[in-house]
Amino acid sequence: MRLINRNPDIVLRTVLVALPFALLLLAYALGSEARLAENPSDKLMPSLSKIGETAQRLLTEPDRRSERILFWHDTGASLIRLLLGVGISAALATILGLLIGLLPYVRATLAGFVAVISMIPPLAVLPILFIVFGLGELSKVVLIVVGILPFLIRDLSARVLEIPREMIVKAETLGASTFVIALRVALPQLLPRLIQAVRLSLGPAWLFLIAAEAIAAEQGLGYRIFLVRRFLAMDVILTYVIWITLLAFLMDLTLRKLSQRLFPWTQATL
Amino acid sequence: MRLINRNPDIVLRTVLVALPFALLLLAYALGSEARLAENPSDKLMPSLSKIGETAQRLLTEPDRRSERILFWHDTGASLIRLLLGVGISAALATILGLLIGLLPYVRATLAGFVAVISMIPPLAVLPILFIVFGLGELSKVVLIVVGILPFLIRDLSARVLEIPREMIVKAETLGASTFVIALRVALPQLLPRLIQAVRLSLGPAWLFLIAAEAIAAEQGLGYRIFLVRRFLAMDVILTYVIWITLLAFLMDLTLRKLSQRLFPWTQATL
Amino acid sequence: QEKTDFRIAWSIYVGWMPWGYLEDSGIMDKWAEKYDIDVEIVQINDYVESINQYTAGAFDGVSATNMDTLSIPAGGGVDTTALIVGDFSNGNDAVIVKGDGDLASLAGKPVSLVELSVSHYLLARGLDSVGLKESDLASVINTSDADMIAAFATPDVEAVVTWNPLVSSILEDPSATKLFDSSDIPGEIIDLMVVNTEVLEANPNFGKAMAGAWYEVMGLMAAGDEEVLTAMAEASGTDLAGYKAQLDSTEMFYTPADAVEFTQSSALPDTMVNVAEFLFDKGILGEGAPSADFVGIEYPDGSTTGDAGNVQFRFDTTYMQMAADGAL
Amino acid sequence: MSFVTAENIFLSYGSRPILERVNLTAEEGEFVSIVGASGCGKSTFLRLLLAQETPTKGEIRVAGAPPAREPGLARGVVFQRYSVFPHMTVRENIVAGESLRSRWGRFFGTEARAARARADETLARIGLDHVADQFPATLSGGMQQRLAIGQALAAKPRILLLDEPFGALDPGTRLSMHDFLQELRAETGMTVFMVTHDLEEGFKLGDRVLVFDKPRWDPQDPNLNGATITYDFDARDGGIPFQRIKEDTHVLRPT
Amino acid sequence: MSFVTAENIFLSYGSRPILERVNLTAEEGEFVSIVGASGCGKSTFLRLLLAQETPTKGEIRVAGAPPAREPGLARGVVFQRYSVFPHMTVRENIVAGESLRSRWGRFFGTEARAARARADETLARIGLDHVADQFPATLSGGMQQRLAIGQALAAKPRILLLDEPFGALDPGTRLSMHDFLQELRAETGMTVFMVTHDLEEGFKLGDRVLVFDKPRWDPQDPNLNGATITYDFDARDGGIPFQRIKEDTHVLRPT
Ligand SMILES: Nc1ncnc2c1ncn2[C@@H]1O[C@H](COP(=O)(O)OP(=O)(O)OP(=O)(O)O)[C@@H](O)[C@H]1O
Ligand SMILES: Nc1ncnc2c1ncn2[C@@H]1O[C@H](COP(=O)(O)OP(=O)(O)OP(=O)(O)O)[C@@H](O)[C@H]1O
Ligand SMILES: [Mg+2]
Ligand SMILES: [Mg+2]
Repeated sequence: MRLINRNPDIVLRTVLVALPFALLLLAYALGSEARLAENPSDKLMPSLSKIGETAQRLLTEPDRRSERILFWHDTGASLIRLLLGVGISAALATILGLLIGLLPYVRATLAGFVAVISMIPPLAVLPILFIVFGLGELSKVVLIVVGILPFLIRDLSARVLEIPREMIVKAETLGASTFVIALRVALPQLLPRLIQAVRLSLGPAWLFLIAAEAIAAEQGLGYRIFLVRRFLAMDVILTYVIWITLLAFLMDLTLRKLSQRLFPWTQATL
Repeated sequence: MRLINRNPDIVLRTVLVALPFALLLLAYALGSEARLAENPSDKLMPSLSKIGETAQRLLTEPDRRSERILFWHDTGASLIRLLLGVGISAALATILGLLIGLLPYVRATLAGFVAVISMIPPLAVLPILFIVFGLGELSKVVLIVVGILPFLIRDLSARVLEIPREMIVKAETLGASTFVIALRVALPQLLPRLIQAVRLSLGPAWLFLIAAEAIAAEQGLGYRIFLVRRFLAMDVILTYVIWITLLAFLMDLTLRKLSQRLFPWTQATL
Repeated sequence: QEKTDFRIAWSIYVGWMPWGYLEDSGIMDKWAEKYDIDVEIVQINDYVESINQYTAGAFDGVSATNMDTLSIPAGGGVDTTALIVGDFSNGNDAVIVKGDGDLASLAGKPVSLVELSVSHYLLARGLDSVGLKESDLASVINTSDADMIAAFATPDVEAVVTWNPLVSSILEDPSATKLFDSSDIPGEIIDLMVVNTEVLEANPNFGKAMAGAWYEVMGLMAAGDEEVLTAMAEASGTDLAGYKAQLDSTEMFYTPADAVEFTQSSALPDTMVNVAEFLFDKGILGEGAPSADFVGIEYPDGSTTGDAGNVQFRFDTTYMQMAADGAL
Repeated sequence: MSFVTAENIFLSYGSRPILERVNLTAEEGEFVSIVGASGCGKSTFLRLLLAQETPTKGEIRVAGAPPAREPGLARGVVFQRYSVFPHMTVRENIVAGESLRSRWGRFFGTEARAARARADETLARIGLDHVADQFPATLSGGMQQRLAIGQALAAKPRILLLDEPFGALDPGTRLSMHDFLQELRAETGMTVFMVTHDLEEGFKLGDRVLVFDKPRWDPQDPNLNGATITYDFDARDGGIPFQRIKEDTHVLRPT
Repeated sequence: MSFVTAENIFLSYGSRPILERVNLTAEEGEFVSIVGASGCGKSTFLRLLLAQETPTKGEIRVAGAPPAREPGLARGVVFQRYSVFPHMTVRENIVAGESLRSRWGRFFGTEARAARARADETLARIGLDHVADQFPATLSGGMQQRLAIGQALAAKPRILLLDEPFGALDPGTRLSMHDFLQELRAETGMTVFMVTHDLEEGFKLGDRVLVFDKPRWDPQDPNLNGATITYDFDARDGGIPFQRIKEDTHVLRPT
């Protein structure tokens, strides 16, 4: 039988799903052990149990100076920035996507501009962003917006353009104005795609958040990672990285489920 | 007539396309003038003529120490890294995308793993990458690969899964083995999508390249930007930023044209 | 174990520019050849990353300050020796505010700096001197050195602590006032070339070649060789005048004898104890550290501070002495 | 003066002529079937009637009014696909037929309740009352097209344009849609233009059958000439011309 | 012993039965049409014949061989859509019929030239020689289906399975495809199973017409029972049963 037609049964499937994770853990454990055997106070690859201890400590013990549990404070600060940045981008992209996709005038004006702007590497223009938006919370949110908005606009306006012309014409024959077409025909069909696009841009959004927090911040997950890099506390860094990965994964999952729940008229995509 | 049905004529269209660029330039020129009026030695927003002079100097005058024109050397170094990183990612993603999309065993093993891995923010594990891959050219290429490979794999494997089952069955009835199906049926249909996906990941690829060059490099566009960022030499930074934007835009355009040329059997997408 | 190929890392800073010149000019190769070894000098843009790489074993030596050597490699169990004591900061690091004021006026203000760096230490010492504590500040904002100048230009930032060449750039702004700098705590922020103790013990030739090459360039600099100084200035992104200005606030040990004398002075142990306490207070020595004395530091005369059973940081004048004696 | 008049219509895409010298008049209440070879411009002609496109030359007037410049309430349309809104339930789709013309595109309060009640009546009449709360994606093709027609009629257009409305349906469903359409027509007396691939269907439903074809045919370059109305049959004579067309035109010859 | 035998086939998706107790024997060279209401399991049965799926119970054997476990060279197939490779030219598509079974999926050197020559012959026979270098996307629906059949035949399968191969074509093209298929059949004498929506087509082309329907019908939950073969007509008697089916089964009643 061809490999293409061979399906693992449910038990084997479970094993296979776990396999790469297990291998990764094993590889890490071995590497860590080898390094620790050479230098017991090596900080680069702490043992798994050490990471576990550190994680427990970070999650439960308050900081000596501030008497707060920094882990949760960092998480809170980062999540607020991330959600603000992504939320603002999504809202702007929806409006601009609709305008660009529906109105030939706006399309002529902005489509090319957005295409060029989307090529500017945001990290390179950071100083300008700082000057314009200051170093506070605003600039971190703005960096996320600058980072993901062009992609979102391009994706969403392409989707609006993909709405079958027939459907728009149908709405016109029912007397819909441009505004009603945007609001009642295009927007509802854009929303599932918006969630898709937001899912795709969550990765970059985290990236820009971490970059912004690395540059100027008092708290946040990215801040902590770059701060403890100064004394190579890999146990802390790895705890934070695993936590960020988990958060990102959960957000992705939530958005997927949300899309299935909110838009029963569309099929879920992978 | 509804706004939705109103199309600008060719002259107006040209004006509209240029409008946002002109406005941006104007806004910059005004801002720069205002700042320079206040402090003539302000470095943050150099005048357009100053940027022009700097650009000319950078593009033509050789460095005194090395007697090379650094601009072109930086460009060369960065482009090689970028192309290597993107090329390796594309090749790996094609192979893995085919395997995951076609073979249920590989799909069970890797699909979930890649989904989780793709959530790890590469900037956070930057120190680990540098330790494992050293600080040479390799690590810069690896950072690009780590940054864009998961997205490419997920996108391409989803595309392979989208190939109509009928077509695979048809190939089977013509006696094709799994290998031949991958090589002659799935791969050619994947390639146009590969170009699409590479276009989408060029932005992140530049980002990771600049981030990597900022930390350890002796030449490269990102290196230069971060070197002069300490002195806030915005005239140099802006020249480099415009150049990077132009390069990215040209690459995007080339890939789009290439796709149209190479795959006449598929329609070009936006 | 003996070997012939060595790699050291350095990053751009006034007192370390000679390392780049050593590589470019071929002086390092000349001395390495003399001792039948090969030394590669690699520039790393990110200072912290260069120390991390050294700590992880990618390099045999790295340019670092006394404080960072104690916290990263020594704290991480990599036995490290200060092979060359190059200079100490004598004004290169500074606390700067917008507008007028003095150290006491920092109370209630946010301060931007690279957290846990020598800037942080300088600030702590400065606040100490006027009886303030860090908790009296509104906040300490970790700000990347690459963006410090841009940060100072934004309205939210009221005070920064940073180092040269950023200090001179920021002071060009007429509204900037320097409140405190490293010349107020001379000899406490020391720039070193540190190397792996095991490697050095197994390969004395490595130490000899490094010291020989370094002091050859020191000689050129002391003599005011404009060509050498210009090369260094341009490599650091400034011009001759700018570089000279930075050198003015740096106490370079041009002669090995000066360096040996400084290293052997009784002030050094006091400084290191101060630094260790600062690091412990900030939690940098790691949660494995029960006290500020967790890591032992050995001085040229064999005395130690900290835990004598866990010596990970050694000041060793052997090779500088050889240079002073002309024995290389 | 006729209800619909098309005078000497020309239409080209770029330099390629699609329609040439099309003249047509139709009375109010007529059912006009349009047949013709694939790609000859039937849908294009319908788009012109709809005012979705403007002819390169010539004018189309309805009830003597100046030519419309874009689709509007006067003309309803049902395409082969994409004729209902996938994100609205069946009932909402019918309500949309009335509500999209309002300022916000939806009704509120009592108006909404009244519209829903009217929609439920319509649904009962088109046999979709049992699926009123489902989304179109869960409906069969025939049900979707019934819904599309119901929605178009809810807007009470004076002209209804159908572009192969039953092309995607299986023969059984198609037959019952014929019955449905004939009932509706008898009820409302609307003017209908229907493009179809199926000659039989065209003759069965239409009062007239127009045949689009290229009057001149260049074997070297078949794209050189546009199409026009080559035959205009009275379809109320029992379908006799059906035979003649088969013999006379290219229509049924496969390409 | 018959050429194709299906013995007491059951198939369920999850707990939902689709096919029940299907028994069938067919002789080599027979042309079997399969009709039935939409969704009753005709395509599913074809997938079983193709060995793309395995029955929950029962066995399908061809020429007495053990049941196949996956699609292979013995059975060719043409679907309604996606039956040609969009990335190969028309000629390459025909060559693929022979070459995909080879190690690299393509021929080299003289073998390639010979295969191309054979493909050109095939193309001439199916009337596609003038578009040999075009891509399928530029072909009309009828041409694509001709190509799909030509490609399937190039692999010389013993059984040809057709799933509504002409469903998407207009009536004219459909008629000429009937002629084409009948010619080919006379030439090759293959065993053919064809699923169709069009009873007339089934009776015109088939030697036998199988009707799939649910033998028991639960009005509360129509999904409770699976379908099976309820009628098996000899279609060579001039189409007389056509009338009877119309009266007796659900087949033509629109849902
Ligand atoms: N927007 C367009 N730009 C250029 N050519 C077009 C456009 N729309 C249609 N055409 C061409 O105009 C011709 C007529 O198209 P039209 O859709 O009206 O044909 P039709 O008679 O409806 O065919 P069918 O029976 O296949 O629906 C076709 O050859 C088509 O290729
Ligand atoms: N992979 C599957 N999983 C679950 N149910 C399926 C699957 N494939 C088909 N079905 C269901 O099985 C039933 C039979 O489907 P099948 O495609 O065989 O019908 P059909 O007779 O070919 O219909 P049509 O005439 O519309 O093509 C349908 O109700 C369908 O919903
Ligand atoms: Mg049409
Ligand atoms: Mg089917």
